Amino acid sequence: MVKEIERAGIPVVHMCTIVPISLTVGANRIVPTIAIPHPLGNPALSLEEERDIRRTLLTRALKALETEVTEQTVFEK
Amino acid sequence: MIITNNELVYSKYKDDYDILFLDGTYRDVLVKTRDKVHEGYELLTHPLSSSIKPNETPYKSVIISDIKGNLNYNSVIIIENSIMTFDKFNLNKIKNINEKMKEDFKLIDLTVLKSALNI
Amino acid sequence: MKLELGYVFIKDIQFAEVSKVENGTLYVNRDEVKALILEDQNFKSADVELARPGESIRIMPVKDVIEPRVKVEGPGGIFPGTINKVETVGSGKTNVLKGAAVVTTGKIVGFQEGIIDMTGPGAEYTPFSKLNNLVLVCEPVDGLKQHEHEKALRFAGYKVAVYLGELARALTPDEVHTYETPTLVEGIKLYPELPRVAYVCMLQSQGLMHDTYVYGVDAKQIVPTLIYPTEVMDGAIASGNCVSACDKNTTYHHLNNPVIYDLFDEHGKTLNFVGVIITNENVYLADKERSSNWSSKLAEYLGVDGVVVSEEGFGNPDTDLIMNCKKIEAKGIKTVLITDEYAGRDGTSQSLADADVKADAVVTGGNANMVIDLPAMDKVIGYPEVADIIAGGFDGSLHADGSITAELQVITGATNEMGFNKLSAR
Amino acid sequence: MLKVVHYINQFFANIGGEEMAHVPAEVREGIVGPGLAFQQAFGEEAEIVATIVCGDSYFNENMDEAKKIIIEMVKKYNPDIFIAGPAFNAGRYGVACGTIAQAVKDELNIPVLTGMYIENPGADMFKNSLYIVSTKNSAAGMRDAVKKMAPLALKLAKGEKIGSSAEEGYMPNGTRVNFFEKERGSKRAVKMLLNKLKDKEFVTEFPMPDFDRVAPNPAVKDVTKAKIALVTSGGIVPKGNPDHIESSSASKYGKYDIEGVMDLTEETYQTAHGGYDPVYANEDPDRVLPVDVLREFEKEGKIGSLHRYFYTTVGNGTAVKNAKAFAEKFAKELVADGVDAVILTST
Repeated sequence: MVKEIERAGIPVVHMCTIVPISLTVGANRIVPTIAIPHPLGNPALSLEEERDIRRTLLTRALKALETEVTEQTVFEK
Repeated sequence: MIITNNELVYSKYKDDYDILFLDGTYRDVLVKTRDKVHEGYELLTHPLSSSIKPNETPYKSVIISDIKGNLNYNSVIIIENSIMTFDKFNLNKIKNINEKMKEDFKLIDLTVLKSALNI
Repeated sequence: MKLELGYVFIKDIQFAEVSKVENGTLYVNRDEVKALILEDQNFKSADVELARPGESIRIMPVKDVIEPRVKVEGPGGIFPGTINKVETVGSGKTNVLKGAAVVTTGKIVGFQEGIIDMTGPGAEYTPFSKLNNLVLVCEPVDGLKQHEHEKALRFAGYKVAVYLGELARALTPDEVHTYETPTLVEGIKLYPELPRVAYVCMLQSQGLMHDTYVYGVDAKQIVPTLIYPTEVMDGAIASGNCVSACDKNTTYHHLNNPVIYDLFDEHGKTLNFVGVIITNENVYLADKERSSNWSSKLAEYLGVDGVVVSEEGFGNPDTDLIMNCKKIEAKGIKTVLITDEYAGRDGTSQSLADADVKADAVVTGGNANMVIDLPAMDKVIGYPEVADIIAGGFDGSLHADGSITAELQVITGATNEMGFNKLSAR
Repeated sequence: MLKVVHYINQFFANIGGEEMAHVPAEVREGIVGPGLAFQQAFGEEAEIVATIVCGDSYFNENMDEAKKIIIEMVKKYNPDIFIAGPAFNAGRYGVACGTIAQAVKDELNIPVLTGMYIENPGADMFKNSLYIVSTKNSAAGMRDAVKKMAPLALKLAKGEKIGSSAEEGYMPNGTRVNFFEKERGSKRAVKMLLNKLKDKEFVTEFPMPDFDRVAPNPAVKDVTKAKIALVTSGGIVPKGNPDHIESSSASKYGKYDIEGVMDLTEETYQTAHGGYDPVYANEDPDRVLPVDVLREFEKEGKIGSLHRYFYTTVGNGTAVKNAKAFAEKFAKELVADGVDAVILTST
């Protein structure tokens, strides 16, 4: 799916938990997430803390979209 | 930890191992295993152990780690591919089996599991 | 190690007063064979039947198929470690009743695949429809445990095959083929220019009815090891695998392992066939890791340029196959894999339970989910009552007239993963 | 006798090259150009009753209109088979052949066949839904192409069983078909290995799932001005799953309006995905599809805007079969809607 979006000419960031799968399916900008059943959250935390995590990850995703890449790149920070 | 829907496995190992017994189908065992793997448990036996097709036997036992760690990539791939493979099969066949066969399938599942536990 | 394989061609099989081979006909004393089976007190009765190519006969459920062979010269006997003593086989002379086989049937557990049709559309998919078969139907004593039943049946097959093989001991073979594997060092000196090739043979090894024996050792307890190809021709590997009829390797397949014979065909011409690495397919994922580490290590140590890897069975062995492929390729050794497929009835599902970009050279034995119609036969040898269970993949699969609509996977040897057949898929 | 309608471009109709690519569709009775070779191959079994000639530029620039006109032309003759091309490596001709063949198949329910070179863009677009015979890369391969296409066309016209791609010569289309090879598998394996060892060409009998790559697009210049769309393979749908998205290997995707939606809640959204424990996603769907935070970003000016629709599918990453087809479709919509960047979340 990520490839088809990229192919259509739109930059795309893939936020997913299992980076190797993302590499396999051909994502170019990758942001690793928390866990499979809750990639952008963590039920062990309070709602505020969860939202903070989500903000951090999405800020990272925006940064990835603003970064020129020439090959598959994982944005850990 | 053993995840199983096979009473024979449960009764044999309930005192020696941590067992999650499910009163459900082969697929229920795979799905529970998947959820555990997603939580960070590691898969120790292959979920499609034995070449008996998922539409032949109603029983399945899988061993996962006792300890939860970081998400194990290989475990995720294997369990998700196993569920996908399971879903390719037509399950009508299972309806035809009788009590004797159920006992046989329980035994086969037990011996396949045993081949892993003995090591 | 050098073995001369002498083929005595069998064109017919008949019951007779005296067991013997004459003018291409295998004569069998039925009572002697029955008595041989009943030496084992686990059986209360036994029946022996014939099934020839073209006859309207269905055999089911098939457990194993065994080719009769006899060691004429050289150490040891056929099936070392099981029937004969644990001596290293694979050298000297061995005679083969080519065109004949022993087929064991049995209802060890209540779910049983394994059909051989001697004529009709089903016959095209199993190599055993072309053989003159002696079929054993053995009744266990009441209350016999599944483990013992399986073992007794397996040994009955070996014993009868050895008994028939013995008939060829004094015969002059119609054809002789010589197979020789030099030591690694000699081979390199002999063929310095040729690419070195090994064969990685994966053996099913997962518990009752899923086991393979190497010199009598249960293959799940081995670590991958080396074996001369000619040892395999003398029965060093024997099958105790009774599940997944279409893609399990019967003992007949091991004795006639087509990868070994086809690599020998090219040996000294286009490649240097250095030997066979046997590995297993265990349940434990750590075992899978260890075994694939080990098989790749052995391939590296042998200094080979390429390997052929053959799989056995369905589902989890796909994981072993891909592990072997990835790890061997990672050593800079080129691989070709032989597998079969479960692509669904319509052929559109993903065929394997695992995949990797490194697996770029794959030979397939076909889609085992393909649906086939098997017309009724005049005679059923074995246990006709299991037809319902065998065929019961979907409603209306067993018809009132005895014909069956089922998936190809019920046919013994149909999608063999050693590449025994011409069946393929695209 | 079976009736055939043949589609060719201006070049093969001898009208002219690129300078004549603008000519609109016309129909001519009987055989034109390469039709002759087909007619010879058909012998008495089939007859080309009409040939439709259309300029490549005309077709590609007026696709909807061209399709409509040509369908009407084909309909009139009620043929047993519609053949387009072969197009070899001519890209716009290949796309035209695939597009019109698909349209004839879908709208008139007539068997269709086309042919082109494997790298023709039309091949990738249509090989999974049409029989496309693999041809050489130039018109010099016409004889070879006709040799493969004519017998397959006859089989299709007669409604006979079509064998495997290896036997019939069409491009592998993802559907596995059994057939008997000339040599046994082990022999084929040894030969394949010898070729691989010599770095010669070999063809795997079972291609692994698609591992191809697409080059990354340039970065978003200024994300604070960008229109960002959310896409997820985590199966988030409005509560009750109104479109009945299936829990696995879904055959459709959902497109939902989130105009004015500030936060996804347990009461309003859920997951339809069967590939993971749904408890956490159902409790707070923002954990999979982070609408809440993106709305904050929108307000704070960190992004230009959040696109009005989000797209959702189920998929566990490795099962890409359906996903590819509908992603192609909605990617086009995203482009049309002026979306600057996509955040795709997966579970």
